[in-house]
This record gives sequence, C-alpha cells and structure tokens, in this order.
Amino acid sequence: MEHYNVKIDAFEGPLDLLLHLINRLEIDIYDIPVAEITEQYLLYIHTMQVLQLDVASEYLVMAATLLAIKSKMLLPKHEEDLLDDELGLGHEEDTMEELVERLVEYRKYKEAAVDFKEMEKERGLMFTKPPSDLSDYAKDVQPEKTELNVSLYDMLGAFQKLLRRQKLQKPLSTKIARQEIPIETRMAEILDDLRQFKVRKSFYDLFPVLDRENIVVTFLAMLELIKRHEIFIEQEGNFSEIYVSAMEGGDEY
Amino acid sequence: MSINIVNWKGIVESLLFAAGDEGLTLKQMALVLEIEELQAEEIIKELMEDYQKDDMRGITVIELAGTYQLATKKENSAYLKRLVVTPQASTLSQAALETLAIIAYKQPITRAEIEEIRGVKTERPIHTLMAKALIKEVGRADGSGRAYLYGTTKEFLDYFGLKKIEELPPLPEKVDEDYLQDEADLFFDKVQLPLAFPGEGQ
Amino acid sequence: MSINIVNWKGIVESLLFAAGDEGLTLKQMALVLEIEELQAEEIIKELMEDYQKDDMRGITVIELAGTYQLATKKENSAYLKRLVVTPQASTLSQAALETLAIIAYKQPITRAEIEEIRGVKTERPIHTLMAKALIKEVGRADGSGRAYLYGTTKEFLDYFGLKKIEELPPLPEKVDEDYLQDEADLFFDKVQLPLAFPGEGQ
Repeated sequence: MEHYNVKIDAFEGPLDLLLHLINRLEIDIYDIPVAEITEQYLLYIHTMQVLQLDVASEYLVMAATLLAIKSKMLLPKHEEDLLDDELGLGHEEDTMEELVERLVEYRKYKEAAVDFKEMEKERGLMFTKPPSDLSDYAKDVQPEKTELNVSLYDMLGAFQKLLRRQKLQKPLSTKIARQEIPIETRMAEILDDLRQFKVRKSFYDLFPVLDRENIVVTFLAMLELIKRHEIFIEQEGNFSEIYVSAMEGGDEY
Repeated sequence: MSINIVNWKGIVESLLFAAGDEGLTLKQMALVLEIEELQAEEIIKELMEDYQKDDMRGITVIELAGTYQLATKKENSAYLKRLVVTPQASTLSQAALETLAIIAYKQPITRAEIEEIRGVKTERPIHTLMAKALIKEVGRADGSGRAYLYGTTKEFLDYFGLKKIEELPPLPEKVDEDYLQDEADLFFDKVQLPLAFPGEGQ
Repeated sequence: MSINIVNWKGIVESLLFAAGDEGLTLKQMALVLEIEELQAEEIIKELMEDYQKDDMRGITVIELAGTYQLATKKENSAYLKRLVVTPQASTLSQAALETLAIIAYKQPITRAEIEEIRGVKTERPIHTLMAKALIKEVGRADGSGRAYLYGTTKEFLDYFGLKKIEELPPLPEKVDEDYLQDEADLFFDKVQLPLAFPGEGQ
C-alpha cells in the first residue's frame, strides 16, 4: 500500500537526490566515489520508472552528466589528457568540482529552508487580534485626498494577513473538525457497505462525498481491497458501468 | 488547588485577547479549559480585579451581555481618536487595503458581504476608499435591503498599473487549487493501469 | 519627568491593543503622543519588560516587520488552538521554502539564477510565493532578457516573525550531515520493494 504515497516530488530535484544519496552512503561530499554514486542515482531513476512516475528532464540531464564524468574517469590518464587536448576540454576534476560546488551551494539553502520551517512554526504559536473598529472615534473626520503611497503588494499583503487571521470556532468545540480520513477506515466502510447489500454496487455510488480528499482516499481504498482480493470489479464492455462487489470469504478486515 | 499551578489567569487573558470584539462566555472558557463554569468565573473575577488594581494598564476586562472581552480604557479615548486622525505612514490603513483587496477580487460585493469576510465593521474603510476614488457603487443587490454593490474604478487600475482587472495576480487559494489539480491529474494518470485490469489476478 | 505623571505605558498599551495586527511604528506612536521617537521607544521597552517579567500575563509585545504589536504568549498556543481556527493554516511546501530561502539571502535575484541553484524549474514556487505576498518583483535585471528580479516583502517578515531582514539567521556554511537523514529514509522505506528488483520487469 505504502508505495502509492511516493511522489515524484519526494525530492526537490537532481541535486536534492544526490545529496540524499551522499548522506545515505555516508560519504564525504568533497570525495564522492563517482562510480558508486552514479550507479545509485541510476537505480533511483529506474525505480521511479518502474513505479510509472514521470521523471522530470532535469533528473535525466544529471544522469547524463554523471555518466559522462564516470566514463571519462575510466579512461587511462594519458588518453584522457590527449582527448581533452584534442577537444579543448578541461580535466574531469573540473566537472566533478563544479558539481560538488553546486551541491554545497544548494545544501546551504536547503538547510536554511529548515530554519525557515522552524520560524514559520514558532510564529504560528502567537495569535494576534484584528485592528479594533475605531469608526466611533472618526465620525466627523473626513478622509483627505492625499497622495497614495501603497503598492499592489501592500494590498496583497494586507489580504494575506486577513486570510491568516484566526476566527473563533463556531460552533465552539474542543476538537478541531477537519481530519484526514485514514484509508483503513474507508476500506472497512466500503466492505461493510458491499456486504450489507449483498449485491454489486455501481462504482460511482461508492463515492458518496465528492470532495477531493474523499475521492482520492476512496479510490486508494478500493485499489487496496482489490489487491487483497476482498472486492471484485466487473465491467461488461468498454465504457459501460463498472460494478463492485465483495468477494466471498475475503479476510475480515 | 491546581489553579495556582497552571497559569489560568494568563491563559484566560490570551483567550480573551484572541477572541477580540466577539468576547467569550463562561461556557466557552470552561469548554476550552476543561474546567467547570464556576471555576472559569472565579478566574475571570480574579483577572478583572488585577486589571482594576493596576492603574498603569491601558486595557481592561468588560462584561457585556454575558460575554467577557478585553477593551481599551475609556480614559485613553482621546489618544485613540488621535490615532485615527494621525496620517499613516502608508496612506491606506491595513483595514482599507484589506477591504480594497476583497472588493477587487470579489466585485460586485455588498458591505455586509465584506464584513462577513473581515469579521469587523467596514463602514469607514469603504468611506476612505470612496473618497480616494478607488472604489464606487456599481449597483444594488437584489433582496429586501437593496444594499449597494461596490466595485473598483478606473483610477484603481491606473493607480496599481493594471490594464484590466484580470491582470490582478491570482489569489493563493486559486494557486493551491491549481496545484492540487495537477497533483490529482498526475495521480490519476499513474493509477489508471490497475483499474484497467481489475479482475486479472483472480 | 512628565512621563511619570501621564500614564504613557497605559496609553501605549491602549494604542497597541486598538491597532491589533496592523501594529504601530515608533513614528506613529511618537506622532500620536506628540513625543520624540526615542521616548516612544523607551516607553515601549518598559512595557515589553513589564510583560516579560510578569509570568501571569497571557499577552506580550512583539516586534514584527518594523512595527510593534500585542500577541498571545507562545506557551498558551495549545489552548488558543482549541478556541480558534486559522483558515490558512497550510504551511509552505519544501519547494516554496527553498525558493524563499534563496530569494531572502540573495535578493534581488532572477528566476534563472534561482533555478541554477536549485537545479530544477521554479516557476510554480515563485507563483505561490507571489500570491502569498511573501515575495515581489523589485526590478528588472540588466541584459537582453530584462528578467524580473525578486525580493522579499514586509509580509515575509511578519510571516516568519522577523523584526527586519537583517535578523535572518546567518546562512549555514557548514552543514550538519545528519539533517537529511530522516526524510530520506522515509522515502526509501516506501520504495524498497521495487528497488530490490530493479530489472525484474524487463
């Protein structure tokens, strides 16, 4: 079930993926074993493809770069120098050095983003109040037609503040209402539903709540039930109604 | 009593502050703090006493129709008036900017609808924006009240350097929605395969 | 000194309360109170001290984006979360945070330069950050493309609880090697199965 959660954006790009591999292999960023890292990198790309996830072009470009560095390093030193001289290229260290530099630079901001996340959280612990309504103090004051000194961004900023402003819960309860629906819960509900009626149900009737979260969770729950042979799906012809029924003697979930 | 270990007074002060003009009833406080209403009343009485005793405070707790709320002390109202009159660093207050944003994105819109979104009275910001010719009345709403509908003006576009209202940057919810949509599309692309061969394993 | 006769601290507290999350600058306070900015600063510092000293208080004065405002103390956040809902509680994505970090430290900066550092397209995070008013266009780069340059906004400071941009923590030069480990493991736990048989499907 779990691998359904994997998204292509599990990494923020090829540099992020490389940093991850470097960490996982516990190697020094300034002394990267090119062959190993390339192999691991390609394995990852391959996995993504097995999982039928789109692999963004940036990842493929990086794969090519790694392969180029690796193959150049395999060449005997003098041949490689000859080749470089012929083609007017620098040494392979230059490309590797460049990559390491990029990794180090990127890592700084990735780390800073961790700080930002923490600051965001800390700030969220403090609550403020909207400006008081002071109209009573200003009844006889006429707004002057002065030069404005604000930009579109000030307006958007004020609007963001408004959106972030907390509101009293109505009706007030001690629990926060919105909750994610666990797939397991939805699976049990679907099974109950199907077993109770003992007949097949239209696929579409199994989506009682048409919000995105519900649709996705219900769909995932169905996939999992199919995998576990707990439900059965039939369709008589292309584009005809899809029916879902409970399998007899399926494991009690 | 445990009341002295947990800082109930401080917590109640926080709650009253965040509740703003809406205030809180004893029942609400008791619910949030998971205590009895009687205890809540005791805490708020103590808090009120503290405020009363301390002449240096600029705010106080008031009771209005069964709800408690924080408010500025009456003695300081002259300064609040000056706050309203004193020219702002930026010439539009945050209240006015918020109101302008709501009108820009949701026009035509009535004052009641704006107040619903902002949660506070909006008479004055509308007044200010009208005086600065950034908004205007564009019609009347259907219904008994026939309330005025507000919209932005040509001056608004000029001022913010927009050719037309559609040039406003999209709202974040909109962006997030688009983003979710993409994600969902991606997801449904991915999982199509198993659906196509549902009974295969049987 | 007249500061002790007029209850300045109380007045400032009233003003801050009324200003709410719009906050007040020293300049505004000085204007309203008809005193020097330095005096205003002195008063606010005293007020902040009073709040800090008194553990029983549930609110405090914070400095955000060049303004002072009242806010609830962090310790009480658990109770406040029971009382209020924050409609836009959604936090920034990893992509948005990285992009924002690059902009914050290297502003003004073009999108191409950001993409150079991140190694991926960054159009969407920039879009989100603009819509959330955390960044803005601050000019155009020289050169043929005349690309937009991005910088952070006042809302950025507010959102992250910063007084001013100089208050940003220094950019980490030396990085702790472990920081990535957790999230990485999470991913590989999930995909371990296919990883074990990479060539199987061929």
